[in-house]
This record gives sequence, C-alpha cells and structure tokens, in this order.
Amino acid sequence: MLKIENLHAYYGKSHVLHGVNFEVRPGEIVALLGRNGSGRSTAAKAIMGLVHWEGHIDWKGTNLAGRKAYEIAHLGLGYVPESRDVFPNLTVQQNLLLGQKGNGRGSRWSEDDMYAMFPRLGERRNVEAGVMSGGEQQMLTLCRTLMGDPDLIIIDEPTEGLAPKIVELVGEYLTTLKGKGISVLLIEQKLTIAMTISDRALVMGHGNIVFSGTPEQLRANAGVRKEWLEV
Amino acid sequence: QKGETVKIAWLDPLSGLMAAVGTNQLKTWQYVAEEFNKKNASGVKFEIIGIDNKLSPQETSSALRSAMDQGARYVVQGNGSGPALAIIDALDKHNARNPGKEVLYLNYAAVDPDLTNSKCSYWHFRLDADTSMKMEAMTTFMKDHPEVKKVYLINQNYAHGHQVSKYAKDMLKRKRPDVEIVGDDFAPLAQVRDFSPYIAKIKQSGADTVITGNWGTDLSLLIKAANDAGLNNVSFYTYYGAVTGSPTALGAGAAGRVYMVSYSHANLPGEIGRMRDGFKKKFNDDMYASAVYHGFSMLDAAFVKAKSTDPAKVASVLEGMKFNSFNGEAEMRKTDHQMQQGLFITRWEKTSDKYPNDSENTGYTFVPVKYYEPYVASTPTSCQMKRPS
Amino acid sequence: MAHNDSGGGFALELRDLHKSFGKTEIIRGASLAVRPGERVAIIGPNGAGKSTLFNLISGRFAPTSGEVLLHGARIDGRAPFEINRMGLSRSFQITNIFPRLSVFENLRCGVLWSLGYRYAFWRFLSRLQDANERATQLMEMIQLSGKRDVLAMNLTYAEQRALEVGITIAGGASVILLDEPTSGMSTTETTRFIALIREVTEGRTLLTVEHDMGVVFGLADRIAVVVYGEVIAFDTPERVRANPRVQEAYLGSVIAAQQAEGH
Amino acid sequence: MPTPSQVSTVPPTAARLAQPRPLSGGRIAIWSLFALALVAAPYVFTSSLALTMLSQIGYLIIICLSYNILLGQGGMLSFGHAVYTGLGSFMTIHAMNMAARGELPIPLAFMPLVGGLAGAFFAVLLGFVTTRRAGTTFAMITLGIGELVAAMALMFPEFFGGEGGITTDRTYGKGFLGITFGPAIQVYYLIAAYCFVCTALMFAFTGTPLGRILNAVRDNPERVEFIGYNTQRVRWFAFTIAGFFAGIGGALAAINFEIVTGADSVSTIRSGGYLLFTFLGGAGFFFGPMIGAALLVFASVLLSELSKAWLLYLGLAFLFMVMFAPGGVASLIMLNVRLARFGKLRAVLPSYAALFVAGCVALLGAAAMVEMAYHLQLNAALGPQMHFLGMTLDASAAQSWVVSAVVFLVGAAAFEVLRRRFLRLWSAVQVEIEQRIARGEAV
Amino acid sequence: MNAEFFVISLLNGVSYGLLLFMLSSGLTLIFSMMGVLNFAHTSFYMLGAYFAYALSGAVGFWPALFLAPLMVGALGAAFERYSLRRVHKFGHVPELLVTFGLSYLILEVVQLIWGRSTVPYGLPTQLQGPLFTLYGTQFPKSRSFIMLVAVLMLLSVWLLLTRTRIGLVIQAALKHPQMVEALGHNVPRVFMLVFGGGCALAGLAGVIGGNTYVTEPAMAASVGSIIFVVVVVGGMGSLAGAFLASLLIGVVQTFAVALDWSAASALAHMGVQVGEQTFGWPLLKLTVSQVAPILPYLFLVLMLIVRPRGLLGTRED
Ligand SMILES: Nc1ncnc2c1ncn2[C@@H]1O[C@H](COP(=O)(O)OP(=O)(O)OP(=O)(O)O)[C@@H](O)[C@H]1O
Ligand SMILES: Nc1ncnc2c1ncn2[C@@H]1O[C@H](COP(=O)(O)OP(=O)(O)OP(=O)(O)O)[C@@H](O)[C@H]1O
Ligand SMILES: CC(C)C[C@H](N)C(=O)O
Ligand SMILES: [Mg+2]
Ligand SMILES: [Mg+2]
Repeated sequence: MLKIENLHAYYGKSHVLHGVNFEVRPGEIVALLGRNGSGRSTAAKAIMGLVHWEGHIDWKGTNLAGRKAYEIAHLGLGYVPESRDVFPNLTVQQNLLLGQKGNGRGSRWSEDDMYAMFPRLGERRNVEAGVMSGGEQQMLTLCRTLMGDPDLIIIDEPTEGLAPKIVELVGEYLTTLKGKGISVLLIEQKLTIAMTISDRALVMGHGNIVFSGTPEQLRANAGVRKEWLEV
Repeated sequence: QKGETVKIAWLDPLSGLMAAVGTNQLKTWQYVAEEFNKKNASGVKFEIIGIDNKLSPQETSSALRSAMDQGARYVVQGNGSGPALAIIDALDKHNARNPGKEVLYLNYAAVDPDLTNSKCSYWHFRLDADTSMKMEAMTTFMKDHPEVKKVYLINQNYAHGHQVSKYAKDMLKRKRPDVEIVGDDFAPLAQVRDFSPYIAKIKQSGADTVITGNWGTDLSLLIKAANDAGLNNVSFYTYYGAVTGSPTALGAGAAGRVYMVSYSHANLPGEIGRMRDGFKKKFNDDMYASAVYHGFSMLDAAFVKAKSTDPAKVASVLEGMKFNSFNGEAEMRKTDHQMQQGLFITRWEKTSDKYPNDSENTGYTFVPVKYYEPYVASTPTSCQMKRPS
Repeated sequence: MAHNDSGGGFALELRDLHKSFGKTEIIRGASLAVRPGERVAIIGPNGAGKSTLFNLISGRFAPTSGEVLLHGARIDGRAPFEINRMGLSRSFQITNIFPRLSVFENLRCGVLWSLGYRYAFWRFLSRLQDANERATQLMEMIQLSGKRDVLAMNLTYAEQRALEVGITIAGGASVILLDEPTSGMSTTETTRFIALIREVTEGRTLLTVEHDMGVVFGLADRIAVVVYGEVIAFDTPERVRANPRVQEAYLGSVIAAQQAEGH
Repeated sequence: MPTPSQVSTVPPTAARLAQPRPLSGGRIAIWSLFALALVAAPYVFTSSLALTMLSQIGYLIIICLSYNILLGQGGMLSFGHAVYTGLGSFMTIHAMNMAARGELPIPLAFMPLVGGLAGAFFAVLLGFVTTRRAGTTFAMITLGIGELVAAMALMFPEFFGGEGGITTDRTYGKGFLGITFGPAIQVYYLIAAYCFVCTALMFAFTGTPLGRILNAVRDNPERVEFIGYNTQRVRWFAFTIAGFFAGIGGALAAINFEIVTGADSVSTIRSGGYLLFTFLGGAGFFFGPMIGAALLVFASVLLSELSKAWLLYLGLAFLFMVMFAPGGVASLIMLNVRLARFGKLRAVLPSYAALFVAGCVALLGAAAMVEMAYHLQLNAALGPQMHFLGMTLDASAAQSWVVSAVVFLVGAAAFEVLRRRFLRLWSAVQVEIEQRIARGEAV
Repeated sequence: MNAEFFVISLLNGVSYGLLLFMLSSGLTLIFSMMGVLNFAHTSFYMLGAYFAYALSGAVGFWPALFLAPLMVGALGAAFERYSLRRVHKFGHVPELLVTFGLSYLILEVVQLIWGRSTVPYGLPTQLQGPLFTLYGTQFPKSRSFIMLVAVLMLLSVWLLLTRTRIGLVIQAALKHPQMVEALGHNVPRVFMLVFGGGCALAGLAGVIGGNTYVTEPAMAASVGSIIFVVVVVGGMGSLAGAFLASLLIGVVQTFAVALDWSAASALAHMGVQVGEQTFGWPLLKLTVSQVAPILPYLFLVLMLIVRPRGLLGTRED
C-alpha cells in the first residue's frame, strides 16, 4: 500500500535520510524503531510532504512526489506528529472538527466514537485544548487524525507522557484500528507496546533501515538491539 | 537687472493633509511666473523651485536651508502659520548672521494676525488679508443684514480656529450687540468624519447663521452634513469655500446659503480673469490663490524701483510701496508689512452669464455680493518693527 | 536560600488545596507535606491535576481555597517571581526556555536574581565573576559546555530539556519542582538524565512528576499519587506499588511492571 | 497579534544582539572609528544642508537606538515613541527660554539632560500603565496614548505653542571660549558628542543584567517570572531608560531647530517613522538603528527634495526590504562580514557588481517612467520637458516612454537572470562555510 | 436635552457607529483571524471609493457596487499571495511593516491616477435625498444605505465564521500551519481568500463611504487609527465585539459632542471660583464636546488597562 524506495530527505542543506526502503501493507501495524535523531520522524514528515525529499514514495499506486501536504492527507494518509501540535486556542471539539475532511459524512469515525474511546475528552470537549493536560493532548491529537478517516495512520511516539494505563489503552486501540483494516506506521522508541502489538518491526539508524523483521526476530537479535536501540 | 533670473523657493506641502491645496498653489506660482516672464517691467526671469515642506515647521527649516543652498533669495509660503513662523524665525537669524546674503519671505496665504503683530518681522511681507481683516469685512456685512440674529461658531481646534472664534465674538459684540452667539464649538483638526452631531447641535440651538474658519474636508463634510440633514434655513459664512475640494462638496445643495470672504473672487475680470481662464484651460483646475499675482506684480515693481533684485534693497523699497493689484491700487503697509486691499463677500450660486466661472465643474460659482474698500477691513497693528540698522 | 524550618519543619506543605476552572473543580482538597531534602515523585493518571498542582505551588495560578506553605511561610496567591525569590523553582512539562539567547545566557539569566544583581543596569555582566562562574558550572553539570554559544532554539530536544532543568536549578532554590523532566528522551538518555538530576538536586527538596515508572522508582524517596485532584497515597515506592488502588487507577498491569523492572 | 515571542523582528540567524565583551582591540578600533567619523563628517560634507542632515542623523541615532531598546531588545512594539522625544523637546525648549530669561542657570550644553530627564519622567508615568501588558495589548495602548498626546498638543497651546509651536534662541548665555552655539557647526559638535556618549551608554546597557533580562522577557516573559523577575518591572525600567535617551534625542532636535511644534513632534506619524526606520536599519543588531537613522534623514530630507515621487520610492523600498531582507540593512552587512571572515567575499564580488549594474539599469528605466508620470501631474505648468539625471526628457512623447520601458525591461530581465545565478553561488558558498564551521574552523 | 434632540442624536450615533463597523469589519476579519495588523486596510477602503468612482462613470453605480469590491478583493488577494505570504514567517512586525509600505504605495498610485484633490464621486439618484424626516431633520437615504450594508456585512461575516471552518482553520494555522495542512486543509489558499475577503469588505465600505462623504487621497489616513480602536476595544477575534464597540463609540462620541460641560463649569457649579489664573485652566476649560473625537482613544487606553481582552474578546493577545 505504502511503498518507499531510496528515500533521501533534507533539512535545508543537511542530509538526514540516506536511501530508506520499506513498505507498509494493508491492515498491518509496522513499528519504526530507533534512537533519538535516527530519522524516524523525518521519514514520517517526508511521507506527508512536510520536508524536502528525493526518491520514490508510492501510495496506493499514486506517486507522492511534489504533492502538497493537504493533497496527501486527502489521499487517505493520517499523521500524528510527535510534537502533538494541538491548536491551543480552539476547544477540544473544534480541534476534532478540524481533523474532519469535508463535512465528515462517510467517515468511519464520528466525534462520539472518539469520546467513547477516551471519555476524558468528552468530559472536556468545550475546554480550550491549550489548557488540557499533557496526556489529554496526546489523546486529542490521535483522535483528531482519526476523524479524517485515514487508511494509513502514521503515529509518532504516541505514548510519550501517557500514564502506563493509558499506554496500554492506546496499544489496544491501535489493534482495534488494525481490525478495521487501517494500517498503522507506529514510530516508537520505547519497545514496550511496539513489541506487543506490531506485525513487523523496522529499526532505523543514521538515516537508514538497519533491521527489518518480526518482533520476535528483533527480540532475538541482541546485536541489533544493542547497537541501534541501546537496550 | 535686466535678464537676471530670480529664483523663488516655494515651501509648501505636496504630501499629507494639504497636498491637494499645495499642488494647486505650486501650479499657480509656476503658471503665473510664466505669464510674468512673458512681459514684465523689470525684465527679469522668474524661476520657481518647489520644495515640499510637509506642512511641518521643522521640515520647513530644512527646506529653507536647501532653498538657500540652491541660490534662492526669495521664499514664498502660505499654508499654516506654523511653517510661516518657522521661516520668519529662521530668516531673522540667518539675515542677521549673514549680511549680504539676505533672504526675503512673501507670505501669500498664512493669515494668523500675530504674523504682522506681536511676531512681525522686517523680512516678512503678507499678501493675503489676515483673519481679523476678513472678520472685519464679514461682520460689517452682517451689520447690514438684520436677518442675522443667532450666530453659531464652529471651528477647528487649533490656532486659526480659535482666532476666528475670538474675532467673531469681539467684532459682533462691537457691531451687532443684539446678535446672540448660540454656540461656540471646536472640533479637532481633520479628525471628524461625521459632522451630523454638530449639525444636530446647530439645529437645536436655533441658529440662523454659522461662522466657520474650517478648511479642507472639515468644511466639505460640515456643509455636506448640513445639506443631508436638510438644514436649509441656515447660512454659512466661510473663509475657505473656494479652496480645492470644497466647491465639489458644496454642490447644488448649498446654493444661496454659503458665503465666503476673500480678497478676490472667481469671476473677477481683467488680467487676473485672463490668467484664471488660461489656468483652467491648461489644468482643468481652479486658480484661487490670486495673491500669487500680487507676489509677482509687487516684486516686479520693487525691482524697478530699487534697480536691483537684491532682497535687502528690495525690502526697503517694499515698505509702504504702492503697486497695482488686479483690483486697483494696493499698499504694503510700512508699519507691519501687511498688504492693504479691498475685500469681497461672495455667495455660492448657480453660474450665470454674468458670473460664468464654473467652480470645479459643479455648475456653481461664488458671486460677489458686496465689496469693501481697503480702509473698511483695515485693522490696527501692534507691530514694533525691528529694522536692520 | 537559607532554610527556615519553622512551621512543622516541612519544606513544602499543601493544606486542603482546591482549584476550579469555571465550574470544573480540578483540584479537590489536595494535602501533602514534604520534608526538606526529600525526593518526592508525583504520579497519577493523565489529567489528574499534577501539573495544576505545580502551577498552584509555583504561583502560576492562585488556589480557589487552601494553603501552600514554603518553609512554613504562606505563599499561595503570591506572584511567581515572589515565590521564586523565596526559594522555589520549577520546570515545565512543555519546554520553556529563552529561544533566542545562547545556552550560557539562558543559564546566566537563571542565576542573576539569586546573586542579588536584580535590575542592575550599571554593572557589566562580563564583570560579574560569580554569575559567570555559576553559569559555567551549571553548563558543565548539564553537559552543554560544548554548546556554550549556541542559541537555545537550535539545540536538540533532549538538550533543550536539559537546559530547562539547568535554568530551573540555576537560582539555587531549595525546593525544586520538575514536570516530566525526561519526557521525549530515549531510555539511555533518561538514565543519564536521572543521574544528573540526582546530582544537581543533592541536598535540596525535589518534587517531580513522572510517568516513567523506571524513573519514579529509581529516583523517589516517597511517591505521592494524585487521582482526580486528590492525593490518594503518599508513601514509599514499595508500598505504593503494592497499593491496589494505585494499581487500579494508574499503573495498569503489564507495562508498569516491565518498566519498573527495566532499571 | 504579536505575542512577545512573535515580535521577532529578525530572522533567527540574525537574532543575536552583539554582546559587549571586555574591550578588545577590534572593539576599540570600531569605537575610535565611530568617533573619528563623527568628528570628520562636517569636513567631508560641507554644504549647509549637509550639516543640518548630519546634525539630524546625530540625534536620530540616539532616538532610534533608544527605540530599539524597546523593539529589538525588549520585543515591545511601540507606536508612541514620539511622545517621549517630543515631550523631551518641549521641556527642553521651555527650559531654554527660561534660561534665556535668566530664571534657570543651565548652560546649553547641559540642556539635553533636561530633555532626558523629562523623557524619563513621562516614561515612568505613562510607562507604568503601558508596560503592564505586553504584545499587542502593549502596542495598542501605546497607539492610544500616542494619539491622545498628539491630540492634546493642539488642545493646549499654552504648553505646546499651538500650530506655530514654541521657538527659542539657543545662543542665550555668554558663550564659553567663543562657543555660543550660534553657528550650526557648533551645534553639530554638541550633538555629535552626545551621540557618541549615548551610543556608548546604550551599548553598555545591552551588557548589563537588566539588559540581558530584557532579552529574556522578549523571548519568553512567562519563564522570566519563574526565575525571580517581575516582567512588568523589567519592561517598565527598560521603558524608562528608553524614555531617557529618547528625551535627550528630542532635546537635541529642539536645540538644532530652535523650534518645536506639537503637530509633528509628538505625532503618531513621527512614531511610525522611528519604528519603520529602526526596523529598516535592522532591529536585531545594535548598530542597525544607527543605519536606520541615517536612512530616515536621507529619505525625508534628501529624497523628498530630489524627487516628487519620494513617497512612492519609500513605499516600494519598504515593501522590498521587508520581503527580501527582513533583518534590515544591518543583517545584509553582517552576512557579508561573515563572508569576508571566511575569505569568501571576493568570490561573490563580481556577482554583486553585475547585479548592481543590472539593478541600476532597471532602476533607471523605472525611475524615468515614474518621474515622467509625476512631472506630467505636478509640474505640468513647466511644459513636458523635464530634466532627469542630466538628461532632458519629453514626458509627453511616446518615444521617451518606450525607451524607458525598454531600458527597464532589459535591466529587470538581466537582473532576474543574474539573481538566479547569484543565488546558486550564494548557497554554495554558504554550504562551504557551514561545513567549515562544522569542522571546527570557527572564527 | 429634549426628546427631539435625544432621538436625532441617537440616530446619528447609531448610524455613525454602523459606518465605523462597516469600515472595520474587514479589518476585524483579517486581524482576528490572521493576526495581521493591516495598516493598509483603509487604503483598500480608499481604493474601493476610487474604483467605484471610475466604474460608475462607465457602467453606473449599481454594477460598480459589486465590481469595485471584487477588484479590491482581488488586489488584496494578490498582495497576500505575492508579498504578505513571504513575510508571514518572519513574524507580526514585518507583516505590519509591509502593509505600512503598501499604504504609501496605494496612496501615491491613487494620487498619480486621480490627482490630489477631491474627485466628484456623487450619490446615484436613488440614494439622494432624505428617507424620512424626523422633527424637521432629514435623515438621508445614503446613510440608511450604509446602515443596511453594515448590517448585511455583520451577517455575512458572522455566517462565514460560524457556518464554515475557515475561522478555525486560520486560527489553527497561525499556531501550527504544517499540522493543519497535514489534516488536509489548503492553508495558503484560505489565507489568501480571507485576506482578499477582508479587503473586499473594505472596498465595499469605500464604494458607499466615498460618495456619502468625500473621495480624496486623505480619506484613508483620516479613518486609519479609529478602526483599530474599534477592533481592539471590541476584543480581538470578536466580530460581535467589534459591532458593539462601533455602536458604543458612535453613540458616545455623538452625545459627547452635545455636551458643553467642562471641568471648569462643573467647579463653578459647585461654587468653586475658577478663572484664567487657576492652575490647570487650559485643562479645566476643555469641554466634553471638544474632546469628543479623541474619546475613542481614551476609551481604548482605559479599556486595555482594565480589560485587555476587550469588550467581548476571549483572548489577550
Ligand atoms: N527542523 C530540523 N532542522 C534541521 N535538522 C533537523 C530538524 N529536525 C530534525 N533534524 C535532524 O534530523 C535528524 C533526524 O531527526 P528526526 O527527528 O527524524 O529523528 P527521530 O528519529 O524522530 O528522533 P527523536 O527521538 O528525536 O524524535 C537529527 O539529527 C536531527 O537533529
Ligand atoms: N486553565 C485551565 N482551564 C481549564 N481547565 C484546565 C486548566 N488547566 C488545567 N485544566 C484541566 O485540569 C485537568 C488537570 O490538568 P493537569 O495538566 O494538571 O494534568 P496532569 O495531571 O499534569 O496530566 P498529564 O500527566 O497528562 O500531564 C485537565 O483535565 C485539564 O484539562
Ligand atoms: C489577532 C490575535 C487574536 C492573535 C493572537 N493574539 C496571536 O497573535 O497569537
Ligand atoms: Mg522523532
Ligand atoms: Mg502534566
């Protein structure tokens, strides 16, 4: 479904990704692991057209080269950034509305589904998102992206700042998404949930994919873990 | 002398609030200079250097310095007593500090009476009639018009407006003690967009006459608001009804109700009439700063009399000199350098065969209703002129 | 800052604190007493009110009712800068530094008030030996000496987090509040950073909010559990972990256990 | 609206204000050069207009620098700086008149301090209310106060002298060693002396604790509260200091012109001018506003005299400067200084020259058309013949328009081509520099 | 003050207030949504008047009423596209300064094309004359038309803000533009449309303000600051606030003109003798009516001090 070949990405003049190749298939959770600064977020941004890149990114047969972020979003890709980026002056509800495409009809998800998923959001739906707690903001961004009804959701470090219990919850929900046929590209750095829920794991180091395999294979491969994941 | 070029620096606004007025006046100076260059008694050639003083006294002093750098020894200015004072002040100092390089200042429109009273200067000559003289004529006119009973004063809240108000009150008290002043308002300069509250107030006061020194949009909008509210039984006595922009605003609605006092009017015949028509034809614009004509005719006469264009010599012959204005003989009064001339009261009316001059293509014009000889409008002066020894 | 241990000898004490935003009551009678020199971790579900508690203590918000005492003196309702001058300093969950100043300048700003330079405009910074030395020292502590003149906004995330803590401890406050200091850091970085925090807060009172159980159990002398605006438990790590209410409200099963063992 | 951190007057790369380090050789050289320039300027530019312009630049440097304490260092966008310069001028001129009447024994040389104290006084007073807020709210309060004071200037002729303003004679007193301050040159040196001292003081200010905390308040006022500082206080003190120097500048203006009028000294237009030109000079660098001051004088005195279309040129210059060099002239200079440090300046010089020539050609064509248009409108009385850079053009002839247009188009096209080429060269050079920095060859 | 005067003044006040709202609605739109202090707003207002003047000569007033705002809006959009957008990333001050530069430019171009004096842009016959007469004072049709248009503007902008997500998109994009794009919104286009729309509103105000009042190069500057007062007093980001503020300022200013009270007269009333010698006489003798036109600024300063978010605003900055 999403196929990336020989991806190079740049911030201004600095060359961050050096020929990345990987693939995400329908209904699959792929974990993209790696240390700080290894380039995972950059790969996500490249897919969404938010950084300058070269190479091939192919989404359901469409070449994404030269497309603007909003066009890519309309093609069915959803993105939850690591920086959360809630819109602080808007209420929770307005934040969710902004995630919607068009009037939201035909989407698999409604606002109420979101509140059902995280009741905390429902309770605070008329509160400005900027005053929400760190963890609540994390939930909000996930839901906001879901509202756009993506077929693939790229989610960057979703468990950061969440209470352990909620982390588990997020894991469960990602599995649910998968159940609904949505693919997930899960960028993580702590192995905990990534190892439990993903179908495949990729490890990134210095702008390259240095390992690709099942979680079990990764668990078994102490060398890769030591060298590229530091655990 | 013959064949000499006389450089005259014109220091007035070409940008800002008064840009339209300044532009018209610069054209007038340039145009009339051309006319005089065709034929004049002293045989000199006039050249106008136009410099934008942005209506600011400080900028005026810079402009003055640059004018002197360019070799101008005559400066003319007319908009605002602020810049006028700045020039007087600067010239007093410059001429005292640089003998042999004197510069002389002709004021063609700044009407603050102080300029020829408490602040009078040997190097300053005024061609316009000052506020008090005009008010003298206006109130004399009212003396003969008993229908003026209740007067409302509305003016801009700065020096000029305060003077108009003050002289109106003083002179009416003297000439028409029976007239009641039913209002005395000051609105800030060029800030008011909507004059209808003032109109409501005028109506409320029962006034039959309004006296205003307003100019520019402050006048246009005042009259417009009066027209809109249907205030048609009140006459407006103005100073600046003919200045760029105002005739357009007056339009048909104000016909017969707006009076203006001035040393000239739009339908004067003779030499000035010829130039005015030529100006109109050339620029499709009204030439209302007729004092410009005085500037040239006075200088020309003085050059002949002094046999020189040197400002120091010219200044001494100008004192008390009599010369031809477009309206008979005029005198530059020696005591205060205020030109003594007759004044007209005119009224806004439809053009006619007799008064055909169409103001700003409105189909209306100011027609003369009364003329006052110089002595009528002459006011005394408190000037203690300091002459160079 | 001199310790002033009157009033029960607590460094920081909260007495029945309440805070409402509009109609919603977020903090509902929180009480807590922290002894000088103690390291306390505050844990609790997202939105429980941990950051809000910090905001109330540090003067960002005034409590609706209740008291906050710093070394026995009432500080509730005071302005942040007054509280800071009394010896309490905090960091922020979302990085809050001076982006257009260099690392060194960031730290130097942090030390100025406590060294008594206040609003001085008649002395040169470059001649303030003590301030410069402290800033240099801090820079070494947080391991940013190599980036002395780099503008803060050009630092990596982890470096910014370190700087955030650096600024917080710069003024030499005796009570330090850190809000999720390790968020966004990798495991190794976290470990190193916790060691750092231990070192720089030696001898001071520390309150820190954390979700990473590894950090919590590695750092804290005692743990306070905040749920729905109340402190439901305040005890040693072992006993808190064993507390079923805490497990139910916060820890969940697997992950916390894993994390706690991971270190 | 500008939240304080968003009042970013400079692109990030240019953000660092110069910081005083102990006097180094280079620093001494720069300050000596500045002093020398101040002393020598009147010998180089000798006309009387040049002298007034130099004097104006002198005190405007003080004013623009003082404005930059607010804008560049404190992130405070003020629309009312003229209030403090103007009131400084008025207090000074009243003081001078009192001194002339023998009521106040202050020699002229110290009058600027009177203005400074007045400026500081009003800044303390009005600053108390304005500086309680930051960002847009601050900007709007200053706008409101600016408008109020400007309106008042016409309402209280007793103090402001109404339309005509207040005049004075600076040559009161006996004079000292033949210095009467009558001749403009003596006034110039008075201004130059103050300019030097004030510049030095304001530069020193950037290196003091208050100065640094002010930067911190600009960047992140909230955090400042948590390191022990009262941000309102910080802003207020800085505002007062800025007011003091503004007052000195205003006083020197009063001495220079010997006249002050309310209508323009305290007007919001004047305040806007300080803002525009401080920015244009470069608010991100200490010396930026000094360039701005010079530009302000060139634009308002010289440009307005050279061309009737000066406002058009000014508007265009603003638009393009802000769009293409938002760090102001100073940032352009610093970029090239950086090149020079890495020995790369020579590599780009030919491109500069080519760009300059092409730019001039385009400008020539454009300016000819603009000037003809203005001539037709404003100088119609003089006939269609006009002088333009020593040429005589017939503004009514199609031919001169066509020729100008062609000149313009050729210039513009060449410029565009060269610009593209230049950009490539530029980025190559920058990459190289970055690499060298990365390799630790920091200079 | 009798009933007649009161009613007339109230009417004047309301209609002036609506004029202010008409002038500032576009600014509110741009200012509250994009955070751009558009100093050229009144220049677009002026352009509207001049365009309408030129067009009504060719096609008549009513078509011009639609065409002129469209043209102004297109110019505004172009300006956003080619200039403002470049500058956006540098922050608010540079944004403000380009609009400053633009205002110079527009003024000069207008003067070049149409000259420096008033142009005879008159009312169409349908709008001439009074609509009704009240206590002998006529109320002109032109002013009623302004009132109508102002209310329509309020309505349409309100619909735009509440019935579409444009407002949300822009506010969100001010904080995190890339995120909004990643959610599928074409942010640059929305910015362009909003800026163009705001300018078109200014243009529309110009079309009808120009012939009701005067069309001259100074018309932009003369309303320049007052509309900022309206937007700020109303509360940034609040359309209803701007509306309320306009009416309030209109009415207050109108009634203030009627009051010839001064501190001096009040003191005299209380039996305190004051005269030219009293300290502070220049201040004491000022009447309320003399300070009426600067009241809005006083209002602005006081408002920002006691309630910086403005009348109905929700945010402080
Ligand atoms: N905006 C930027 N400008 C320049 N370089 C950047 C930028 N963002 C990231 N980088 C650099 O790109 C490299 C990869 O960063 P990226 O954010 O993709 O890493 P990551 O694997 O997501 O790590 P993290 O755990 O920090 O999120 C790093 O070296 C980083 O310093
Ligand atoms: N200014 C405010 N106005 C309204 N509600 C607020 C405000 N500040 C905080 N809240 C609410 O108070 C609750 C507690 O927030 P707080 O930030 O203290 O949580 P937290 O315990 O720090 O959570 P996390 O671990 O996710 O950071 C949240 O639901 C938040 O939405
Ligand atoms: C116009 C304002 C409502 C925008 C906001 N205060 C900001 O600039 O962040
Ligand atoms: Mg990342
Ligand atoms: Mg929190």
